[in-house]
Amino acid sequence: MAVSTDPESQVQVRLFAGLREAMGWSEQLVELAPAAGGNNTAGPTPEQLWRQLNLQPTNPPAGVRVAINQQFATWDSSLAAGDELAFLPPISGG
Amino acid sequence: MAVSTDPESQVQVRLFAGLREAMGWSEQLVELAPAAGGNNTAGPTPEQLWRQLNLQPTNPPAGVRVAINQQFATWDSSLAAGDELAFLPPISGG
Amino acid sequence: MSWPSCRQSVVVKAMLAIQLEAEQFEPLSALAEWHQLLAARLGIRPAAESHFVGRVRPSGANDAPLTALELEHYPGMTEACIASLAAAAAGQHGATAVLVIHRIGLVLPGDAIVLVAVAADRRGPAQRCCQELLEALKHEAPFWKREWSQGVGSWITGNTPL
Amino acid sequence: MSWPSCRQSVVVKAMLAIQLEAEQFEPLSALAEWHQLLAARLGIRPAAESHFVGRVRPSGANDAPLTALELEHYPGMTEACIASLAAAAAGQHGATAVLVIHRIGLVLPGDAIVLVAVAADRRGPAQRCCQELLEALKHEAPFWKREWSQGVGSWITGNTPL
Repeated sequence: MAVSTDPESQVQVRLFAGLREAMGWSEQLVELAPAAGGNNTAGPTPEQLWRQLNLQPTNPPAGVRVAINQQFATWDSSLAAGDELAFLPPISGG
Repeated sequence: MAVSTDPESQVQVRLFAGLREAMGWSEQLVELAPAAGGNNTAGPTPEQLWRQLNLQPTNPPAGVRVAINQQFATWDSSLAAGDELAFLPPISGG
Repeated sequence: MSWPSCRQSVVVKAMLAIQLEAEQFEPLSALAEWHQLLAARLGIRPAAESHFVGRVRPSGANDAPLTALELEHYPGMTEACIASLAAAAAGQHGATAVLVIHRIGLVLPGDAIVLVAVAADRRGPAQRCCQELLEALKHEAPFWKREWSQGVGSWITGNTPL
Repeated sequence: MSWPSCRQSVVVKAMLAIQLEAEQFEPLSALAEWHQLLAARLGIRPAAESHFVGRVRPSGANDAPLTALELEHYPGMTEACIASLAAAAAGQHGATAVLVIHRIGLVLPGDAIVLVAVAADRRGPAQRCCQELLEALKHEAPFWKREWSQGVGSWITGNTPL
């Protein structure tokens, strides 16, 4: 159970498929740390959250993609409070 | 009505589609002329029969193809008695 | 011309079903029958299936409303030619099964003229075989189309662009 | 990667029908329903239709008999993504209508996983749109396959070759 005081200061993180199973969780609310130096405009990136959540391996594999609010995004996008961030292992549809 | 004494010395000629309609006939039995000089091995070619039958235009158009015994053939193939020769206007199947 | 010419094929490994149809046919019913045939012969259905259905357009070359499209063919040669084109395409792409149904006679606007279906173990071969066989039929099988419009029939001397 | 990424499309002119299906579906019945929809909305059926059906193979990556294929997806994103890929493909090729049905959950060997159908005014656009949309779905829509075989589940991290 995440200790949450203000859902507006959080990012919802979702994992899928093999990544979900390897980490043992599928959703997590992550509190955004107040930005260093009071610069509040740029939130953390998916890459930073990957490390902060201790996802494995430490360097995100090339095949893993990220989606922010259910749209594909880049690893260096800036996350904002209330965003939904998903780490997507290699896709195999169709 | 073709005057035929020996069906084994004839070629059955068939026309299709626009060519059939332009010429006003669909099938005709053509008597093979005895080869000049007694050389009996090489029969007439589709091109020679096209002219002999007075098909129009005098030079067979590029899009028209020939079939001998229901297989595509070339204009300079040698016809033998008993063959079925077809002149095929441009194909439009499918 | 890059399409293979009709010729006798030497080895046929794929299941071929070829049909000239003088009456209106429903492509989905034809596919259902074909599926039953595949299930009976192969047990399990192949992983990939590609279909193409061609229908008569509502208007002709001159944009006038079309009454009907008439399909003339060369009986005997047409069937042999389709079978040989289907065998060649199936062999080239390693397809498992091929179905071709082609209308002859008068075909009304909206009605199906041609159905090509290919089953294969992978999507690429199924799609490529279906596509190439359709082109081969259009260029190599002895069919001739006549458009009937306002009581006048006009022979078509080519195919619509790909 | 040459497939367009999922994105919000600005203008959608083609008729799009997208469905995630949690239960076994019969592709020919789905096509029949789609035909009724097309007939109701368009009046006459488009001149060209291209379909693709993908089914679960009887054995998995290690050649062991497959019990089932499990399809996980990202609810919400998957539907939006398919709709956006379908709109992009239809727009690019000028297709009249697109149908996509994709299974989720447990799918048995021989059962259909995916159906893509494209109606267009000409055969080339119908075929190309169907083919490219299938590839886009395979590479860009958030689906994950897990093969179940002999009680063990293995996530698949790629697609079979084209």
